[in-house]
Amino acid sequence: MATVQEFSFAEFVKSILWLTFWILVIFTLILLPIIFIVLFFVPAPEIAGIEMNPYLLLTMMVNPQIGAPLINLTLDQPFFKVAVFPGFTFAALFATAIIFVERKFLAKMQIRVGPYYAGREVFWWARSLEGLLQMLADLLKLLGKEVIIPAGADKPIFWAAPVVLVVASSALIAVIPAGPGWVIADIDVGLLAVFAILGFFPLTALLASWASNSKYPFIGGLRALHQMIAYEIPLILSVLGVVILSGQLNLSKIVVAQEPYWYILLLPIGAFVFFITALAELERVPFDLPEAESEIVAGWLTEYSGMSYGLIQLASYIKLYALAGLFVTLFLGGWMGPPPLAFLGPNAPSGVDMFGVELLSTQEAVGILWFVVKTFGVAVLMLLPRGINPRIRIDILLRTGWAKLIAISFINIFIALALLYLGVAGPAGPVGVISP
Amino acid sequence: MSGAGGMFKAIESGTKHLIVRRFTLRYPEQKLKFVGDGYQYDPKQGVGIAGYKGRHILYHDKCTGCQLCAIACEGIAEAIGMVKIDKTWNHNKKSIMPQIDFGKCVFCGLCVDACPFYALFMTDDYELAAYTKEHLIYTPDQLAVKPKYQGNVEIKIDDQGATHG
Amino acid sequence: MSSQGDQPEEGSQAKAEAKPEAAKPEAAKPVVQKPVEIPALEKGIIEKFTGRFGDKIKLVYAKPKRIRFNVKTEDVLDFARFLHDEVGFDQPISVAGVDYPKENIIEVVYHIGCCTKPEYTSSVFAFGLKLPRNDPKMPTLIPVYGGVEYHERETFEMLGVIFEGHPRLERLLLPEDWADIPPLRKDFSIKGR
Amino acid sequence: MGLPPSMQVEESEEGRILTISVGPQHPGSGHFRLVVKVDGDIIVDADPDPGYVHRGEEKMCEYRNYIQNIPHLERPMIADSCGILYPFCLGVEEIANIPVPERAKYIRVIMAELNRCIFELYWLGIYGIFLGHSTMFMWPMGDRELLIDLAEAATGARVTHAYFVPGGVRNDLPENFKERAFRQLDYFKHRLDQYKDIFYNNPLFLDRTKGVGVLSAQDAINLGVTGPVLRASGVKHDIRKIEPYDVYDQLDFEVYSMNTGDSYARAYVPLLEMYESINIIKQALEKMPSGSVRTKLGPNPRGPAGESFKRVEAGRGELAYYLVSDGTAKPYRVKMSVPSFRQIPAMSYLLKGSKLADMPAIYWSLNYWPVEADR
Repeated sequence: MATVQEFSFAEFVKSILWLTFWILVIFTLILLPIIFIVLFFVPAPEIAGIEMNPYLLLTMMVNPQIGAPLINLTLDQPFFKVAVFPGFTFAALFATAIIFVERKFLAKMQIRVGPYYAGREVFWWARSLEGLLQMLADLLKLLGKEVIIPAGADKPIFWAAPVVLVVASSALIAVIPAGPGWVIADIDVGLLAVFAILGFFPLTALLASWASNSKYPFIGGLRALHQMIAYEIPLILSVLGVVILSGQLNLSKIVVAQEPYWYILLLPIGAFVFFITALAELERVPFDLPEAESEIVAGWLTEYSGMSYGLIQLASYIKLYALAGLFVTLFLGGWMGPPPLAFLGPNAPSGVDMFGVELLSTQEAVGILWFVVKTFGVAVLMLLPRGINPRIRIDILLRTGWAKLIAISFINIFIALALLYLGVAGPAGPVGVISP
Repeated sequence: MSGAGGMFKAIESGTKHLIVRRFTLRYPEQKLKFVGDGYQYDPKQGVGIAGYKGRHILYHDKCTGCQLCAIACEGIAEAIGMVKIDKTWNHNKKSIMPQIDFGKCVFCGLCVDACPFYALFMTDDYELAAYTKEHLIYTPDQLAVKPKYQGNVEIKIDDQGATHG
Repeated sequence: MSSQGDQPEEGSQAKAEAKPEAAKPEAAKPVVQKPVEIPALEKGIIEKFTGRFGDKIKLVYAKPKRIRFNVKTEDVLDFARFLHDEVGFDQPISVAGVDYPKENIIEVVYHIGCCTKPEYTSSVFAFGLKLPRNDPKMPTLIPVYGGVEYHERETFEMLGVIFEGHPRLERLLLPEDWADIPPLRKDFSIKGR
Repeated sequence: MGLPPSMQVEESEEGRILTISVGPQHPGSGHFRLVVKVDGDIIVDADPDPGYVHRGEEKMCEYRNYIQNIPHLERPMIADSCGILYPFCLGVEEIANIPVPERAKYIRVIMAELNRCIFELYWLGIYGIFLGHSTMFMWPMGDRELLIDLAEAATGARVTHAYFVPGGVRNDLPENFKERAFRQLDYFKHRLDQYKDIFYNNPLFLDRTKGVGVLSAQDAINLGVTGPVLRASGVKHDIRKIEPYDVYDQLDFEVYSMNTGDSYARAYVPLLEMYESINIIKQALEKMPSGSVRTKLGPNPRGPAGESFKRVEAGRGELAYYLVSDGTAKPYRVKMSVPSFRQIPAMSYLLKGSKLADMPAIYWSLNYWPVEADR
């Protein structure tokens, strides 16, 4: 009979203290000397007229005024935009928030509680926000799980697929402007880039499913392929109306082109088709056939476990954020407030200042706020069908995609063309507004 | 588009339930109230008295060690065994009393039906989790303790929906 | 229940006494009572069968809404066809096998209900076959009642009755590595009892 | 690209057929295996393989006396534990000639109908999640609590009640049961109305179930299916009506049937039956006389040698027990004819030729419970 080793709290604490001790010893005896030797030979960089050195960094912690220009400078760095805002970190945090909201929202709709205990005892002020730390708990759980690779799996592809998915979905964020000037890659073919990147997902899903060397993933992968290809065409066609009206592929300029009227007012059908196809692209209910658990277990995710599964989920939620952001950019006027608020002008709240250094201008701050709020709203709308719809069947899905949605999106294109030729709206702006 | 109406109704129904009160029982903070004081049996009448079928309670001053509960359990769960006890009672010459293994018990209550001396009843206590199997075996002394179970909620129904407590 | 301790011996004795009753004299007993209490509906059904099959079948009992005949193995297909087509009992409910080691027979009892004829829907018609215990063989009734396929497979597995002509007479409920006698026979006993 | 290595081995000669083992470790199967062969998305063959939870209930019955058989006989179907015990008690009463007090008959009907609702809700919840409708999983599971609460108040256990005994029921209903039941059943009826909006009239649900897995009345009878499946095919066959047991003949209720015989009908008939069950429970609570609820018996009831065949209408359909007694205190043979086992032939019959995506919609609409079928 196997004896279970008794858990001793004293041993546990002792091991942690022992570990801390060794880390401190290594840091002071090895790492600190190395840093100082390097600093001795390498001259400190000079940024914004201030010579950078470790002492300055330390004093910054006490007196942030010293570091304010530095922070301002950092905000302009491309690396900050890629890594923090509006890049990966922001997207990941947004995705986490979306997951939490989804769970609570769905629970409310289903007359239950949802995440409840995690975080309830930690923050006494967060009693009403039960389950606040649930996402952290889930992350820790996924990190602690073993990643099982099935025998006979194609290991390189199997490992690479989650990473590729995260990279591809993060790449989507690059072209989406989160505020005036707040875009990682302000390129003139932004919309084309979005569709180029979206083309990665079905291929990656198929590769992941094929590499799993199992039957359910394979069927799921084929379903994902069918579905995403069938829905990519209406997705592109629905956006065509926007391109016709704005005459742009650059997403920032598309936002600017929506100055008086958001395109959802001019092209409601296009917005509808885009919303539906975005749901299908995201494999969300009612289009979650590739993950239909009652037929094919978990579809192409079946063999993934632990953090590789976590990465796929993260990728899918980042993609949700990206597509919601794209919807906002294309149809809801991006960072612009609703038309009435745009006239507030000087009464609008001031920007984000830090000890006299303006980090964000008023326009930027309000733009970012509006973008986040709108994106969040669209994301919640995308979560809503999960509570009220069953899963659709593959043949109905394909028929809807190929026959109905494409036809509707053609109607949308004709509406856009009509608006263009009637002069109601167009690259030159609406009638009566003199274009610069 | 005949489906649009149905879809609209479904969305309406779903959003309507965002304001319906939540039905979940928050278990360790809320506990259900039960009817009566546990399942009991009246051998004279031959019928039971409604109540929750939880852990048993054994009245030492009534148990005669007749083994009827153990025999009743024989074909069901074989959870009841008769063990020696230290004390001697006048009415229990053999000084044996039932010991119940709650790892095996199915809580059917037929042992209560078998007891002709009002000695073995059931109580409201259902929180019997233990770390080892041995802890699930309740000796006659443990069975004699009356559990301190306090249910505090029951289903309430109003216009806002049903809820616990 | 206090006599539970010595139940096994008592039970086996009682079984030994009761066995002959259960199978044969019981069949004779209701015949005596029959003229007294058979309702008209059941009587009509019985007359249909006695008119058609005569002495080949034997009435076991006829309670209200329950009739049972015993049929010989060679007549069973004809009997079932007659029951299905002419009388109208069309819904198979159950196929049960009962083992009588003392008599050296295995009884297979079919219970057939009726869905379509309103006058018979409340009745259940049963017919039994007595098969030799060492070689229990009978023709399958799938051609008549399609629904008995899995019931017969179960009976095959649990009692070892071979249904000739059955398309898939193979393992159904028991584990794939079952290597014992069919478990519902009386000489198979549960471990420890 | 070709198929991954593991799949190439299992390809058949046609080179198109893929064999999928749905179960026993599959979220959409239960303790049960369905060997499905697909050609593309079309199922060409479906072979049900029950037996993963076979525990020999029939053999166990032969070793226990009639009372001791009660707790283990309800284990195969704990979602409907009164329903599966009901015919056993009726059969023992016939064999041992035990009278049942009138009040006990009413209580039995109430509990059987409560259990029918509890079962149908459980089934409906799983049907919802099988079609990917998570709200339809949570709502019935939550509303089931309203009825489990009633059952618990009456019997003292949430699912495995062990409440019916030969000669009546174990104990009388608690004092304020009637008011409580009326209050909760009214709310439950209100909840059932909500299901229609979000699930039964949802166009996506209609797309998935209408015209899927059509079983004609003739096939349904010939395959021997029973219960809601049979009634969905247009055969009004309900044991409560055609062969009333206990006090069903004194209650006024309707038997619902639909003519289409597709998955939608099979899902809709249980909903109508739940409405009818509420009606029956309310009637029975009103009409219930006072008096004793259990005939006092010795510990080992026994009857003369003989046999009985008793059937009731459980949630899944006609549930029958064939009891053979040899005069001792233990049954000589107990044959359970369970509805789930009788639905198996329909399963492969309906799945052949349908789409893989229709598998959950058909499979679960058949009301098949692996544990009950295996016994």
